[in-house]
Amino acid sequence: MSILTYISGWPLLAALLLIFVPSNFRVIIRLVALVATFISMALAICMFWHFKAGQTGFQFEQQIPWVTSLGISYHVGVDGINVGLILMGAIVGFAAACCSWEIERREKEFYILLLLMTGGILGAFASLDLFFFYFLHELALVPTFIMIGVWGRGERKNYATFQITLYLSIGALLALVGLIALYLQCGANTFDLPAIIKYVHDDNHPLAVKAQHFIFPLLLFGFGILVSLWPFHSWAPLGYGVAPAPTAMLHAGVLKKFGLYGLIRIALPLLPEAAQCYVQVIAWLAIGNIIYVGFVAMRQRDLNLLIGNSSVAHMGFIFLGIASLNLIGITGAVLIMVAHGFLAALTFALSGYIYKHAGTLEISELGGLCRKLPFIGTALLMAAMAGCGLPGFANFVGEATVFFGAWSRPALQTATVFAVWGALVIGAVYMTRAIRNVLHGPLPQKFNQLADANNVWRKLPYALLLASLFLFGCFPKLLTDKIQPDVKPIVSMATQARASVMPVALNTTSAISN
Amino acid sequence: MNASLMSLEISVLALGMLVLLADLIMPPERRKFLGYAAIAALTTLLIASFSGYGSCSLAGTAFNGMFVNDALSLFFKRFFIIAAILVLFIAIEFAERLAVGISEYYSLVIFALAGMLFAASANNFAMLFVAIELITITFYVLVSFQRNRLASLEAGVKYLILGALSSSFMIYGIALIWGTTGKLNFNELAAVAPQYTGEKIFLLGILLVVVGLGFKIAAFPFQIWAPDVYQGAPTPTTAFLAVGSKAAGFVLLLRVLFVALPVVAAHWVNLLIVISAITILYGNLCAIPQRNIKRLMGYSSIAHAGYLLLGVAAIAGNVHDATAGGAAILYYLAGYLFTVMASFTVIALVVKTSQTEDISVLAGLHQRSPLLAATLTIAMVSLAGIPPLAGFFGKFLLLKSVIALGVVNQGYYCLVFTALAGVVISLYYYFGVVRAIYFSKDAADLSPIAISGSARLCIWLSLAGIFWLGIFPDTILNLASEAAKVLSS
Amino acid sequence: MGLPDILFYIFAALTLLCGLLVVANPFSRSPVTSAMFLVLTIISLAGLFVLLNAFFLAAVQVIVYAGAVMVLFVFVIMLLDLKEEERRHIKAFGFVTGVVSVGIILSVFLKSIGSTAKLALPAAANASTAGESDTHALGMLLFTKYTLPFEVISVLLLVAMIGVITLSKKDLK
Amino acid sequence: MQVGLQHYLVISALLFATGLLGVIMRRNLLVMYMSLELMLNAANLALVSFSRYNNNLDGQVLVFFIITVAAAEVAVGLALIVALFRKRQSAHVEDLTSMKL
Amino acid sequence: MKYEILPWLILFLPLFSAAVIALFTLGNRTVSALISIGAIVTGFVLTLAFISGNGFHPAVSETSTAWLSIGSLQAEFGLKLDGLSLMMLLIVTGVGGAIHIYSFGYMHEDRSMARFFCFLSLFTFSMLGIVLASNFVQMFIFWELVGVSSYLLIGFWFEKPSAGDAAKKAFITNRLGDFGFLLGILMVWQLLGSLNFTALADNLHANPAALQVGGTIAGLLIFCGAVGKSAQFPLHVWLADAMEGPTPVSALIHAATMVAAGVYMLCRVFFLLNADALHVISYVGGFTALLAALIAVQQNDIKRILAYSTLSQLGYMVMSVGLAGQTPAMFHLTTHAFFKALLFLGAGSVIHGLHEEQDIWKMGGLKKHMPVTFWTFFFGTLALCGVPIFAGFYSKDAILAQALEQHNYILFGVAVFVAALTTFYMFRLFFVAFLGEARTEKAKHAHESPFVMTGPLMVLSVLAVVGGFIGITTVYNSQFAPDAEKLTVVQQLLEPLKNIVPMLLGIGAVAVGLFCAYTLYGKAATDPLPAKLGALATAMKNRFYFDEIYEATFIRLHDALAALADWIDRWLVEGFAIGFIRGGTDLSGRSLRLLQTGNLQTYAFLFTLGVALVLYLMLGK
Repeated sequence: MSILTYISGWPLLAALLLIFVPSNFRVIIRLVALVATFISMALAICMFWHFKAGQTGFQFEQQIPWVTSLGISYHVGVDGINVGLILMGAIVGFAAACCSWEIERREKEFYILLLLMTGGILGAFASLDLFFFYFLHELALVPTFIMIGVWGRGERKNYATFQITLYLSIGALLALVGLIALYLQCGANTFDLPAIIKYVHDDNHPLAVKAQHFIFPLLLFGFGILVSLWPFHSWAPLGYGVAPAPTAMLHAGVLKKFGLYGLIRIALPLLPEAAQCYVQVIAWLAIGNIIYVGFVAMRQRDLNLLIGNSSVAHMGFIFLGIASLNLIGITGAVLIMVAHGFLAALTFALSGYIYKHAGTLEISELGGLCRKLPFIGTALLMAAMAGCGLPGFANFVGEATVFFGAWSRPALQTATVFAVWGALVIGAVYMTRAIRNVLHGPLPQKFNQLADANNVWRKLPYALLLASLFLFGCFPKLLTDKIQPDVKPIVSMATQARASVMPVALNTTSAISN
Repeated sequence: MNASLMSLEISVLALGMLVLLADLIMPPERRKFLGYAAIAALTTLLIASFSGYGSCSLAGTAFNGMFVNDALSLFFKRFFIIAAILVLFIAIEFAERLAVGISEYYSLVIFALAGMLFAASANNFAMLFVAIELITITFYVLVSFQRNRLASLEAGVKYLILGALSSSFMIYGIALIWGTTGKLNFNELAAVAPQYTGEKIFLLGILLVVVGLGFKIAAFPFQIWAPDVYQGAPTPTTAFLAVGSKAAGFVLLLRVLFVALPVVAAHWVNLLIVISAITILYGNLCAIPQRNIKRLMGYSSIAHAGYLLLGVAAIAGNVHDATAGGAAILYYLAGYLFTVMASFTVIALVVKTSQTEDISVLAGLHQRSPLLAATLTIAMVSLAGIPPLAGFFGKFLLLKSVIALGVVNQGYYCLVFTALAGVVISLYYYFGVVRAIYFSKDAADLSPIAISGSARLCIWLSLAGIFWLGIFPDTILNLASEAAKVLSS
Repeated sequence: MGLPDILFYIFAALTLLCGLLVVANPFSRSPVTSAMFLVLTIISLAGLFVLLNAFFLAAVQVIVYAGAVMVLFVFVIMLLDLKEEERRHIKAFGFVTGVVSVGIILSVFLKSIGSTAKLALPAAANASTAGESDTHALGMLLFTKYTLPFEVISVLLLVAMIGVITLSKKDLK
Repeated sequence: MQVGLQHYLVISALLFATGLLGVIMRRNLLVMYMSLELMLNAANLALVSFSRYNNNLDGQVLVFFIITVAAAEVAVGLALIVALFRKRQSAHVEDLTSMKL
Repeated sequence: MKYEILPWLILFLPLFSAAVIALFTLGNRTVSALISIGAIVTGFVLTLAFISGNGFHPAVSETSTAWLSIGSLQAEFGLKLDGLSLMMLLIVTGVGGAIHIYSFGYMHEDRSMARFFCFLSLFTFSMLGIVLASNFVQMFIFWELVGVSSYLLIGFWFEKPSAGDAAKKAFITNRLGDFGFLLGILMVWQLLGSLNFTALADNLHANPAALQVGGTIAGLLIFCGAVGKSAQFPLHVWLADAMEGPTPVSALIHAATMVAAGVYMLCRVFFLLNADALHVISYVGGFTALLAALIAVQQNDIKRILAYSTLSQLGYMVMSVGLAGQTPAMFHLTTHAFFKALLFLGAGSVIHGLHEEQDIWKMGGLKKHMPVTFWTFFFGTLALCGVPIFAGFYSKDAILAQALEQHNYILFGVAVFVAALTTFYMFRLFFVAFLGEARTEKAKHAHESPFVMTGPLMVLSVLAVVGGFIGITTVYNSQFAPDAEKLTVVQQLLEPLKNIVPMLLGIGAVAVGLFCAYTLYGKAATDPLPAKLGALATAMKNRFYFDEIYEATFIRLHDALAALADWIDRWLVEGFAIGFIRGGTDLSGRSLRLLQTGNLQTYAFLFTLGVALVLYLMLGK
């Protein structure tokens, strides 16, 4: 058995186990969840440690046939692109389990769903089979809806739940159609991604350009909706605004990266001609995320909505990295995916803490919290700084790399200017405004009794996430050395001209991309 | 002539009569066991159909090609038997609410089952007619079985009149087909059909038969009866109607279109696409504001008929290889069977204690009975098509079969997107049910619900089916693909 | 035009007229009247059957339909003591659309029938001899080729019987 | 004009249409039901005439089945209508709208 | 190279100290302070050791370790060791060390002193990082870190709303500059294919045409970074507000080091700036010098006067860079670090002695209560004004000479005028605050600060006096003009005599300024200038309304865009589009449902209609 199976298997197994634990054994329930996610995290760290950068092919592979007639198999494996994501997912999973102490109603069900979500998403990232990739993502997605619906907060809970459910379902279904169409069009008669790539590239059976132009938008917008690509973003702040902290952590941090991962892993190498055509579209939609959503974030009056919008804005950088279609840009995109995972988890965890203790996230009612909550306040400050791209945190490395990548594609330079503006100025404006109004300024009387995170267990999740941000921010080589070798083939597949195979196709695409 | 091929049908008929006879000698308080006995007998038959003993699983034809045994019929026969078993479980639970004899109810279920079994094997329009009439007339009675409830009678009358109307269309269609070609046997018809494709009267005949079958599966524009009848009928009947009757309609539709008349079906791709799309939208849209849970299931069943028609449209697009589309339909039906049975079991139990069937009765269900709440949730989630449950893989297969043809005919892409829209809309009301279970604040009644053994068994079986199909689809998929090969011409 | 043809027109006219009177009797809305005209329709149909050499079916038609089924109808009408259906204000829209849709169906029927000229007469030339003693042949068919549907029909009758009994049993336990 | 298959079919179609009209126009359940019988009879007529002109008796067998099924249907249907009447004291369709929307 | 490890140690000691304080000793004020002071003082000592071992130009001028390498994006973590950086190292650790020690006294009453020293150490680390950076990415990283440390320190008293606002403003304004800086880095990277300063210079040398297209824009974009950090016009608005931070912070960051980073950076990448870019730079600098000096004339807050003075001096330096005078610029930067830190610390001592009083019109007669502060402040003032033999005299003179040498008479005139203004506002401050009679009770009861505060004052005042001729120019010349002859102390002392015109004009300006200041403020109880200058004085007092203009344009624009985006999001996307789809779906569901009337007849009719429809569509034609 591959270590990957254990990484995603433990939480799922624990979820199954919890079904049989009576709901009043609260300590045991928590313990099971914590232990399972901890093991998963430990294994993920171990996996990351043993991962050998630059090896061709996948590591820790495992393949079990599932539906032979359709060519579906359980196939897991990691390369540089998902190794960081799995590590990030496992760490965030553990942190989310730690933060779940804020849940006080129906804990058992909550923990079951949380574990399901963790296991599902880790499995989806490890999965190399298109079907399982999608299947496990959905498995993780559904608990999100339920968690938001049941344990959500605020008056707009129901509206938010339905909006997020419908939006994400539309996205997932579009992507599903795209994946099925891909499977059917490529003709390899298997859902196994390495096999498909081998069939398409090594055996030289590229997809017809017409088919690519049908499939790529499906994947782009399907996955795009899942990642809150502008203008399909409005579910995200709303959903995160009402979601319980652990759910928001896992979804915004980990699950959301699924769509981006899918674009990089599937759409770019298999649909190169279409991808090249859509470069400009993606870039400008990304600017929509960065600038437009950044502006929206400036206007938010609720801390969670602000964080939610900021998290949407960050997705823009990743899209820009993808649009740059070169080694630097895509490596940067993967870097941000990992970094933003930690960051989003951290911010939502902190806002969850504040909500729990202050009872509100209305920015106008908060203020001066740094005085009563030195630890949480400092962490929030750091998170905000990481959010506006401060060096030292992993986000900076990713964003800077993306800028370098995008800049080196001349067609994207204008977009890059906007992106830099969004990163350096707009981000700074709303983040510092939030800090000013939440942490700085005088402390309202009613918050005199606030309690800071005062023991190791309470501090652990935040410290863990911060440490991860610092680690990859200060030593980006830990990730980039792993990511790079495996981005290279993707980039070459995505950009190679295939004049010999399809002269007509080449002409049309080059005409459009010029 | 090989009558032994019909051993399954004969046994079922015998069982039906035995139940009737046993009723005469059975003291009223022990009639419950009659249900269990019938279940046991049907289970034996089911096992027999798998074991390979007996001739029911042999391929072949009997009665001058009137009756055919092949992978397709076998698949559906097993399907129908499982459905009947689960319906009987619900019926045992439901017994006290049936005004008149429960034994008659059991026997009618078994006779309806016999009709379905015949339908699965029908290879001739005469056979098709009598099988469908056997099913329909049985259902008239089953629907109106709760004589003390006006709704039940009303539903019966509606089903009666509209059913008879559709039968009239269908029989007229059969008359025209036969009158034009002189053939009633499907295979013979397939041989001569190509020379009649230009004959309007022949096409009219086929259309009228399709109308009749469309009524059975509740496809647009013949869906109008479904909500009322689903709502009014006793719950076990509704379950059987949703699964058995619909599946019987589908097996006959598949045989008529693709065994008897593939030449014609290939020309009707666009009709099938449009019907499928509108059916999906109609069912899903109407369900949105629906508050009565059984009526909701009625609308939902219309929508599912629409999804299933995706597969039909897919086969019509490529009549030479029905494997993908056919397997998808069969797989989807299998998943639908367990899901619907699970939900109706829960509905039967919940509605029993309350006067209303409004969704609000589900409020607080998770406190009254976590098992029921979880079951209904899982069923709804599966109906909505979310992994890892049966509904997901079924929809996956259906979509796949349709997308494959999009290159040939852009209409299929439109159909796919309509189906997606339908799925998304359906999430709205399926999750509405889930929300009613878990999120409602004002639960009027929080007394625990007692679950009888039969219902419990039915629930666990259905759940097992839902998960099994979702997580280990290989076995059923292979069976379904095997069965679907019959449809390729 | 020979006698059969004249008879055809008479019976056909009678069938249609009575059929129409079942549905839309301008003088009476009573179900009894409808039932009576239905009997007449069936009998005229039996006449057409005779013209088509289907003697056995003509007999069955009269005996089963006019004799049994219609008696059942009348019996029920009497049992229920149904009043005359009140004349309702026919909503113009409903009426028109109803008639139009039936008209469309009818026109499609007629058009299809009209387009089948080649099916019609060639067989008819030598058809008259075949049907002379068809009762025997019909019986043979029924019990050889069509045994299975026949048997299923018997089950259907059994089901109908059970159904009628359950639906009209006096006590509701 | 020689009376042929088409004539019979036209009569059958007209009869069918008449029946159909009855089903959608009349409000008395029993009369609706009678109209349905008209439609079935139209089908019978078509079958018999086809049988005659195709020189094939299969159609008549079918008619036989139809008559039987119709009888069974009528039996069940009437029983149902009676049961309903007992409950509701009416055989009018307008009174059967306890379930809608 | 000897002591290769030392630069690394110097760089990372403050980070280490910050981390230790943050993680372990936040509860213990004194230990935290000592750790922080220890780190920077050790850094100073190690710097001296390193220089004594290797001189100002070590054999290996660069040591680096891999940090990020993706394809053509190669950013190592490296240290650049040459005259420029080592001299800056000395300034940062030396002046910084003095300020650290001073802070120990100044912040003694503050309950968050541990946090303060943590931030200070963090700042020191960041500043050292800028100084030692060997490539653009690294410089940008520390550039940002400096920005954030400044943010933290300005907002140190975060409970004061004005402090929070000022911190925010400083951060965002800096970010505006960084926006251009980053774009400039991107452009340079694309044009020259590297990020390392040495490699860039080599590449440019090998291919001088590389910067022909886009070179000016790239240069100006990089200059944007300096505009932000060194608070040049038009991004000068943050610096005065930054005085909300504790006074040592103002001394360290907003006078001696951080704001000088822009000038340092321009000197570091001077080879990338072409003539057009330099031209723009020089005028921006000159304009800033003038503008800030004018504003300073009418400020009443002691720290704000110093802040605008800083702005003005930074304008000098930038102007000097723009006039291709790196040595004068760096020279002035160095001397300015000495005397401006001294002035700020002196001001801090005054504020401390007067219990947080900052308005000069509420002081007066401090001479007798605070003698040490008085004398040191006086030396500082003289140095700043450029009175002969004080440090400022030499560096200012060098800049004037440079302007004249470039034949840029406009800027030369501006510089002379600014020199006069400088003397005027500094002596205004000096006369009002230190001489005359005490104007308030607080001023009457002022007390001298403890030795831990006055000690650094004295050290710095010595530097302010002798800084002009102790060989600082020698070091810079060795970097920028290797051919220049090495001068002895005496030669340095007499250096200004070489260019007699600027020297005389400089001295004249000082004299005029002093004269005006004495006439107007020698005995004044209130400010007589507003009456004399009218509207101009009001405009000066209100900083020429830059804040208001920015508020009305730039900020308003952003807010309006934000409001627009929010409106679109709320009403068009969420309200209209989603609402429309939702409502449409719901409505169609509700209306379709109306077909299900429950009436059997309708059903039969609809059924028939359906059949008719299908038949018509399929066979009707």
